[in-house]
Amino acid sequence: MSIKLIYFAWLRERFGIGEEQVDLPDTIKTISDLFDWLASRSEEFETVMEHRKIIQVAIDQEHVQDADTLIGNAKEIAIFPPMTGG
Amino acid sequence: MSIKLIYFAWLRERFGIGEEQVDLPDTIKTISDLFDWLASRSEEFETVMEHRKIIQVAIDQEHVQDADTLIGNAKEIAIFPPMTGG
Amino acid sequence: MPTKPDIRIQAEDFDINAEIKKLTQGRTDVGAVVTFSGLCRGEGDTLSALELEHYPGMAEAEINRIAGQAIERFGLLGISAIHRYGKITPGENIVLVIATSPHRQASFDGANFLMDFLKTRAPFWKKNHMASGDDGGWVDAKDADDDALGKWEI
Amino acid sequence: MPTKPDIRIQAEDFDINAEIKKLTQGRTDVGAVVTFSGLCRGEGDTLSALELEHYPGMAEAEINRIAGQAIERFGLLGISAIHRYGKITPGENIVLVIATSPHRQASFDGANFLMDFLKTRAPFWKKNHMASGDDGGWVDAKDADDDALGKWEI
Repeated sequence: MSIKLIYFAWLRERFGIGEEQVDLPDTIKTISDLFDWLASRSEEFETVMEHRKIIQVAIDQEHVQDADTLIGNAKEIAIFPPMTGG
Repeated sequence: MSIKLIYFAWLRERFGIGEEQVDLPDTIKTISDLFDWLASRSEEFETVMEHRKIIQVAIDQEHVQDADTLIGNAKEIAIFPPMTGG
Repeated sequence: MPTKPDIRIQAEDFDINAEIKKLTQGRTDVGAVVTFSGLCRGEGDTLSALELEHYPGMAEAEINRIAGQAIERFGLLGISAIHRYGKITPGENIVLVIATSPHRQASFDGANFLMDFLKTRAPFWKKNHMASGDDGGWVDAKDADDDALGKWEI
Repeated sequence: MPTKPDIRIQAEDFDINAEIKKLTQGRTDVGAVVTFSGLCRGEGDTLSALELEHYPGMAEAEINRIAGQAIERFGLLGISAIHRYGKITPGENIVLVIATSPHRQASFDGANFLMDFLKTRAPFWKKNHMASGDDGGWVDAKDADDDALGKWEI
């Protein structure tokens, strides 16, 4: 499945990219699966994914709290640190 | 003792004056005494003083809550209904 | 330099941008600015104006005193209050309070506190002028406003 | 006519007087206007700028959603929010929230509620640029801000 991944703030800086279009293996069903898959891609991703407890996710611009949330037919998944607006 | 009395809002309207300089008898020691004395001056003052429970007082521009407060050497006593600013 | 409240009682309207600027310009320690402005409502077009009477001298002194308490209590960097008097028509400004602080909650609390005070403890009185020409009488003090003041435990 | 939030994410500064006017002009039912503006602090001249990054699309949608909740919950007559992005130097505005209502507490609560949300749940991130030229890193989320949101029981 082809999906757009978007990274913000220090995740963007660490990965060296703001977004990418990736082909996810069919075995990746949940956000937790996605994190494992990202960690397997490179040392940089692996290091960042050690912080997965604080990393936030939005599926198609909807904030999700649970790592077991299904990705389904999402077109866009954003991954970012805790928000610091205002 | 000569003292300035100031009236606001509907008290001013009912009394028909905004302020007056009066000579208080020496027997008038407290705010409560002053209310009694005012009530004795005319029917209009008597009617207004029936509402003395809600009437507010400031002695020399300091708000006082207790009718037993001594007037002392005050120069100015203001009498007014509950405040409705803001 | 200790913060001093800026309190004015005036017939004229006020300019919120200009008042904010007085509290923020040339400094970089202010992180939060809360303004409250109170406007005259038309009460469904039944009201033609409010007339505001005040006790000159005491009004400034009392607001100044409580604004000083707000600075202490909430750690404000600045506080201003402007209260108008005279005839004010629906849609017009009546009162402005501005509080500034490093972080947001202090400014919210400072402005809210001073407004609760102004409603019940500052020597101002409002008279209704009705669109019908009738005497609308003097505005009654609201128990809800007294209760609001109670939340600050002063 | 139901009240709709007015939400903007922009690089430019905002004009508070003009934004208040949009919510009050030509109507006489507004009795209370609360504005909150958040400014960039200099942190004792150690900071040269904040850089604000956001998630376009999601930022507007999320603020709009919560602003709608604020209207319902507090009975607001209007609500606006402007959040800037890009580089912002000490003393400059970052964010503006305005709430209007017939009586004062609703406006205070509406603006306070939306600000607590913006601090912790709107997709914005702040990076420090230091006066020394050092990389100041990304601003950490504050537990106190999460706690503040807790007071609304949402």
